[in-house]
Amino acid sequence: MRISRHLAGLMLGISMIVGMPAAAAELVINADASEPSLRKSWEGIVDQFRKENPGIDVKLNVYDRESYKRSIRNWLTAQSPDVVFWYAGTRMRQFSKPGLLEDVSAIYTPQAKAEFGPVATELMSDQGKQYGVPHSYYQWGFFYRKDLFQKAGITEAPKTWSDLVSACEKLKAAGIEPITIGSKDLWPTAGWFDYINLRTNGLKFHQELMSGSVPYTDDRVKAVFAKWKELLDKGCFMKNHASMSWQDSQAPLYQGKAAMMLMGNFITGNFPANVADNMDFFRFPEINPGVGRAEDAPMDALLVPAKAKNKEDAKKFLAFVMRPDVQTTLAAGTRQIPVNQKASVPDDRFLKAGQQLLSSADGLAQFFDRDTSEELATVGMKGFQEFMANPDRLDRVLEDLERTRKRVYAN
Amino acid sequence: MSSSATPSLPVVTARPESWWHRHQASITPLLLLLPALAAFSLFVLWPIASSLWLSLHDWDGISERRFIGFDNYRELFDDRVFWTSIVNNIWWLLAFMLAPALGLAIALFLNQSVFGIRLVKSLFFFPFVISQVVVGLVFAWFYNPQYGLLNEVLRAFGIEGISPLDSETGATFAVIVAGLWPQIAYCMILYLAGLAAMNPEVIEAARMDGAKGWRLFWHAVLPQLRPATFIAVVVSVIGALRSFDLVAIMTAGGPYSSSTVLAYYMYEQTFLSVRYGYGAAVAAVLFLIMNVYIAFFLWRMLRREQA
Amino acid sequence: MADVRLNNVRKRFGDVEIIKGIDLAVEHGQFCVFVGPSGCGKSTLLRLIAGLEKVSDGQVTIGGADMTHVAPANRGTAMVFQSYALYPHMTVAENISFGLRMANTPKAEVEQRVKHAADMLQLGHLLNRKPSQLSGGQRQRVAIGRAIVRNPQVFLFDEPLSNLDASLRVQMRIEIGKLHQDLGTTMIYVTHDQVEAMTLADRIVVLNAGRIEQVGSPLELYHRPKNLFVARFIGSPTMNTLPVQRTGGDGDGMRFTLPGGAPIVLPTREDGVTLGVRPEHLSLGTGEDATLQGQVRLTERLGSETMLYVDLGSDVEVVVRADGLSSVRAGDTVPIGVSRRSCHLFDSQGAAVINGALL
Amino acid sequence: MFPTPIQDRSRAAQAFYRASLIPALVVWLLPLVAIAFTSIRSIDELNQGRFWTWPEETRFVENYTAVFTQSPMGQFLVNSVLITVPAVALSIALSAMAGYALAKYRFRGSLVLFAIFIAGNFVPFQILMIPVRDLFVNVVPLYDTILALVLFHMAFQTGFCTLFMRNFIKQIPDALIEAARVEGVSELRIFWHVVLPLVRPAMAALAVLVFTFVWNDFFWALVLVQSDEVRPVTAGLQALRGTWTSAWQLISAGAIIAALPPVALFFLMQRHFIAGLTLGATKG
Repeated sequence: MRISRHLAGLMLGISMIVGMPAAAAELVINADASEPSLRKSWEGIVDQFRKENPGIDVKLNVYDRESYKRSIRNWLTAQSPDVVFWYAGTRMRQFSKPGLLEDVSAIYTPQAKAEFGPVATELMSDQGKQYGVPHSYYQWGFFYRKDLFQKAGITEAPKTWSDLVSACEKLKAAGIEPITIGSKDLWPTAGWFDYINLRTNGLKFHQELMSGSVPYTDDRVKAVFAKWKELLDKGCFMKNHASMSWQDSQAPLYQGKAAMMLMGNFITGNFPANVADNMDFFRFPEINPGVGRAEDAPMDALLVPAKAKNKEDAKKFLAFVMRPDVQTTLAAGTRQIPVNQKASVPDDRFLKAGQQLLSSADGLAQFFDRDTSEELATVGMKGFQEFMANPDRLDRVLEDLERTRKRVYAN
Repeated sequence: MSSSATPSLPVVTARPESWWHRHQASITPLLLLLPALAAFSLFVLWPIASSLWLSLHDWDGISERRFIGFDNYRELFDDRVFWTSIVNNIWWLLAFMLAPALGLAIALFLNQSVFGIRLVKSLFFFPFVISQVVVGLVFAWFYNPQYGLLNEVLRAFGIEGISPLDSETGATFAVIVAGLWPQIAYCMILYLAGLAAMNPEVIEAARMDGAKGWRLFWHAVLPQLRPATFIAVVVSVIGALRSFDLVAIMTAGGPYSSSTVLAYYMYEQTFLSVRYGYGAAVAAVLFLIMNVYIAFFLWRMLRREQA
Repeated sequence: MADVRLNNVRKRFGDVEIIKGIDLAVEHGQFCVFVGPSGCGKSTLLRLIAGLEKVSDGQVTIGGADMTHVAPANRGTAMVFQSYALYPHMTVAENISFGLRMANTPKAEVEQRVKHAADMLQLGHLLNRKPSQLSGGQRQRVAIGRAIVRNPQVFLFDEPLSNLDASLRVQMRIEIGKLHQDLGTTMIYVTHDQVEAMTLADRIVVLNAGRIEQVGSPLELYHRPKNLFVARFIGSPTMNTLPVQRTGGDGDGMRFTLPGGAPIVLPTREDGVTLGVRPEHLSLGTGEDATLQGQVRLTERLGSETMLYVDLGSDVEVVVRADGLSSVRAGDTVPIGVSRRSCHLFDSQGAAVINGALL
Repeated sequence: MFPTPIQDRSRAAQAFYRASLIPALVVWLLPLVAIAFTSIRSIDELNQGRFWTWPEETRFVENYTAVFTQSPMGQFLVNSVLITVPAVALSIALSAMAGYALAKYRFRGSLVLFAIFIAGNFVPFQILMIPVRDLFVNVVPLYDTILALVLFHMAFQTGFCTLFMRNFIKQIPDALIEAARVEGVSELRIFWHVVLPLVRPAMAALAVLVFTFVWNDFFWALVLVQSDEVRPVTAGLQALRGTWTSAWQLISAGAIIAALPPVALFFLMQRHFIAGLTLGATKG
């Protein structure tokens, strides 16, 4: 392989000529915000940072979410930028544990900790140290068509599981698909699992399950699927969901063919003008009154790779993003809820509802595919999809999950 | 040839030779091969070896690689999705064997000389030229239960709401059909070339012997098309085993991995489940399967070379 | 002065030995032709001289200099290929001058040499054409022109006429002969056509299975073949060979029995098993030394002569060259006269015992 | 020659044959026809679920301009060109050299080398994915650059191109090369002045063919790059599908735009293209 090494050397030379970022004062930020509105907001934030720090040459690279996920490991182990966008909680700790992240505890002043509150601070912490800054989060819940609910004779948004079931029955009777879902991307199914589990078994059990310390064959897990099956048996979900992406699955909602959808708040940006006024939000109904109310609220964060070249300016940027005024601006642009509690929530009824929902919650989960290992998440979400199509295969699905759990969390 | 006197010109004489002069005939081929070989070694040969080695490891892309011997392969053996991929790859292979047959049928249909036939032929070839991304897009749309043409047509027969990409039994075949479309076009072109290069005397002789229709086709035409058939089968096998684009675009292996193939499953294991070693093991299996065909092709080529 | 000498030259391709130890001297100015059946190694031998193949063993000298390991270009040779080897993308002039241009020869000299060659070969009006616009004969001339411009010490021709039709072949054969006369250069010429060999050569080398069977002038080979192979190879139609049996001594010679039982006395004391006699040396009618009897199976009337295929019985057939107006017809039984002056005798190994007394 | 020329058939058969060509073509290309129609439909028509009828009003200009103004499609196209053209040129250059060496020089291992190129060309390229990506991330830091795709395609296509060039050069008479050798032309000059001019048609055929291979690549575009600034049109289009959820008129127009360059090239260079593709399909 001597030849190939020579060629590699040659190409290294070429690549240097072509030009890789090298200048010391440059701050490279890799972001997973390619949706136009997100991109625009972040570009605005970066511009503002540039103005405040004229000495720093900021470079913002924007990638789409899926390819970003494929690359994050590369960036943490080689070709590291100075700041990466990522997720809070388990997904962050996955990288802080092997020492791939820079400890940024220094920018967590007592004041900052107070502004962010214990929940957010804890999500950014690993063994008492902070490894990043959260910039925003959003709530999950039902987005529904008021007009269709009315048409089906549903006067009030469902508060309990039985309300939901009866709403489903009424909608079906009125010739309306009760719930739309697109499971081609798999993760929309996980929202259902998360919520039924949170409402049935509570946050603590959910976290134990996510961290691999409870077997998936546990009866409490089976109870979740039993609830889920009630809706399936009644035909509450759109058919053909396996061939629809989550984007595709919105269409029936806007066309007036389907009445509701369990989704993150980011969907509100897609509401077409002609139906926006008819859209509304309600939180996932109560199932087991005994358990506290926890919500799925995926939190996005900025981290500094341990191999970053310009950690100084990176931390400066993180501190900048922590500021209430910056988080306010950001939230307005991205239509998300700022994490800094001193920042103001954009004037948007869904976000206001979201903030109210989350601030009064007994706890937050990050979402199935962020709370557990990637491998388990992949197997699990495929399993949920399979279960939705064939509820009778539940045992096999759970066996697969359990086998994976055993391997992943073996050591 | 005039017999004019030869003007005196310097005579070519033996010159002393430099080292380069004496050895250029043996060095030149090496020199010419070097760039291609270097590029090929770096980006093809070494990665194959590296992948095979990686398949004996457990690696998540960040922590240390852990050597685990054949554990990945042992796990594959118990992996339902892996077997689904194998079965689906076999379906792809079998179905793709239709491509040479259908390609030949279309080639025969178009092998006439009427006005504009050249344009028709090249239009028939279109599906092969366009990207699989576009093909996948078009077919995903074709199958769409709400507004796809398939359902428009079926509705005319009173069948409603068929959604092939949703169904664990139908998805693979729906994707295969999309894959066949360009593949048939490819085979068609191969056969059109084969038909054009046919020795007309053999056909004439067969006609003189009274062969007609099927018998003529079977005994005089098909044997002459053997080279085209060989290539058509080889490219179809490769196309079937490499199939990734359409699966990724149309179903992403779903629903619940029922339409996945080895090529896609390795991608999924690597990037979604972040199991590099396991993904490499899936790729290695695909590589081993493909090696059967590569060996067959090489054997045939080299035999021809020796003849 | 450029003579070509081969000392024990061998060539192996893998395990197969194609040239099995050849010693040969081609003197300066000689026109030497290699003939032999296909696969005998004659083209390989030529390519060894040109340097296109490397000898496995032995030595090649040209003009006294050892060329065994010298590159083809530096041996002072020029080669005309069977396929002409013209570059389809170059004009005639470019083809002819290619080698010179690649050697950075001054432009004026290139032009002069091309003009000279073109004049010699009457190609002047074709210089700007591409090979595809030329006839076969013209292409052949261009190929020769390419050799001429290099002013070589030795010309090598590899079956140069085999791609031409019959009448052109005769014409070009004559032109090549004239070229040799004009230039006086050493030429080595490979062919499987014995007419070319006979008409062009000063010396013919008969090759068989990688070995030289015989070297000599055309008439020598014709009249004094050293063995059955050469005897059969040279001459058309081929020499008649008849099995004979020695029956005893007779004065200075030996008595042999011909097919049919007729005796003939040949001037030798040695044994032989095959009698060779060329068709033109057999005559219809009773012979002075012996007479054969046979039935005419087939007549080939060529106008100037008639070939009679005569069955002597017991699976022996001879060809007799008779007069063009001969009245003999198939089915006739005819006597055939044999003169011992024209008889060759070969022993059981095929080596010639006697070669008659014509030359 | 086969089947029986239609001209020898009855008038009715001829008419039927001619008449059947167009419907056959339409059915065969139906998906493409539909996508072309959709690309000029108005969004209203699509919202009414009219996908398969004749478009009522054509929005050709609007839709196609929208593709370029509302998405980085223009950038994707430029990227595709920047990736494809050098990759094609380089792989053809490398393979012409290698093909010549393998076809016209006898040396030990030449057949083995040839076999390696052929085998490499058939390898399921998924097996290369992790190491090649790793190489561009860790060894030669070119991940997410156009150069990474250029280099990889260059190397990978070299396998197929070498197979092709070697077989083509093999058909060139040895005498043409030997004649030059006897005339003292150096080996490299023989390659340049004799061999290259003779293989020009093969290179043209190969260029067109490899152009479509590289242009249409999706897998490596997914694996080796991710920014819009370097993404080729295939991966770009797939990414846009997420953004343009039900804007089928835009997706269709994008698809048409992505398909256009190879289709145009195919039409312009049809003879070469088919010659390249069918190499070996007519003899052997």
